[in-house]
Amino acid sequence: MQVHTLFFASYRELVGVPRLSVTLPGGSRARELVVELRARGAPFDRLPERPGLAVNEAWASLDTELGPGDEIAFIPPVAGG
Amino acid sequence: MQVHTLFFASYRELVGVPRLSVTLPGGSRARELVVELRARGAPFDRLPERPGLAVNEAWASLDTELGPGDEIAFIPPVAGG
Amino acid sequence: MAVWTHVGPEPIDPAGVLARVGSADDGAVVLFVGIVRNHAEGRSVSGMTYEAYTSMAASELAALASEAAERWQTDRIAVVHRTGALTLGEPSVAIALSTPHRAEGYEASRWIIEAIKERLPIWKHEHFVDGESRWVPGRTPPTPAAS
Amino acid sequence: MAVWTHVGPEPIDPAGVLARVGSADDGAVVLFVGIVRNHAEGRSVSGMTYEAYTSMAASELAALASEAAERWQTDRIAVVHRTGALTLGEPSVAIALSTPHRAEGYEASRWIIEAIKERLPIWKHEHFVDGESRWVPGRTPPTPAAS
Repeated sequence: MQVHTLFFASYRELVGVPRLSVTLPGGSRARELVVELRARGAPFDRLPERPGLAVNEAWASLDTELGPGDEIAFIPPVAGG
Repeated sequence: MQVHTLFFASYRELVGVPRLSVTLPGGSRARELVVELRARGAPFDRLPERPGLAVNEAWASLDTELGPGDEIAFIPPVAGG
Repeated sequence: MAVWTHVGPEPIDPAGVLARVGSADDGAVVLFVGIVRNHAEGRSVSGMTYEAYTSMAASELAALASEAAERWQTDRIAVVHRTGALTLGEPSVAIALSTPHRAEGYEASRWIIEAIKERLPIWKHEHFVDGESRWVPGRTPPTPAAS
Repeated sequence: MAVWTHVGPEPIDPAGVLARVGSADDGAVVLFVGIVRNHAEGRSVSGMTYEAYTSMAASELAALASEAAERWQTDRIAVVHRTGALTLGEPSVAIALSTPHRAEGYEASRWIIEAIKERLPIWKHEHFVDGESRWVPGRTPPTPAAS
């Protein structure tokens, strides 16, 4: 299945792109997406092992199950206000 | 000596006048003024024995010494805001 | 910039009070506005008349704003208290201030409104829809420390 | 009346946000405005760029304002968070609300600004006068409760 990743702020700067589509086995969790990306080597191995995550605009964890077409955002520490 | 009294809000309504000049012996304290007024009978005996007081626009007590021409305000419980 | 305070019968424009504060040194602005509401203790209110010992209220308000300025280290403070007959929804008091950080801004704002209620020689005459009215119960005014 | 929230690049007019709240039932209005200040940790700041995951920030802001509305029993809440490049002194966030009594107004206002800092996917890029810049250190974003 294909999912869509978004990188914001410092994570966007780390990986050099704001978004990326990734193909994962069906039934993957967010953990598999992070592992898959970090395994690609530089610059993706700069992403933390346990980044903040949102799936389809809702806060998520590494255990969150993904589905086809999901939007997964990598969320650095937030600093609104 | 002569002093000038002011009555506000419910105290003004109690005594029926907003201000009054009073003659007191030199060296009187606020306590003597209150006693003198209450001794006049109705409506001044409706004033409390220990009213809130200000002398020349500064918070005062029954012990505050008065001087000629002082302005003494009788201050009911305050409710600004 | 300097602390600004006023007591008088002119209608209060909260945006105008707000415009008196703010500085490039500050990260937070807090505005409090007290307004005449349509009910009190379950009764319908039609309006409120504020009586003041205006000259003393003005000097007390200036004094307490200066105390706040010193305590929270900001001179970006503007406070106004209205007097006279107010209708429902009209502002009776507005407090604007700006500070470097938000915690002190909320603290200072809250301190000022509480001090106003404790220390200003002002009284509220509350008018009810049923035609009755009363002096709103207040707080014992301060007395000076024994000398 | 209803809770109003917005996240976007339009300049914030605090008086306009203020005008969205207030009701004849309310005795207190509290407005908080966060502004870009000229210093941070002893360094001179020249400006701040706010990056946001705008669609999610908008829904999180709406959700937290609704939480506040329920908790403090008022739907007179207006909150806006700006995005993009801001100059010194410009508002980045404004929170206006009105409540029957002042204690709940201050409480709700403070709760909302703290929740914004904890839960909105927004990041600040701070520009210093010396030409350097950095991402302002933030807070670990929330994770959902284990299901």
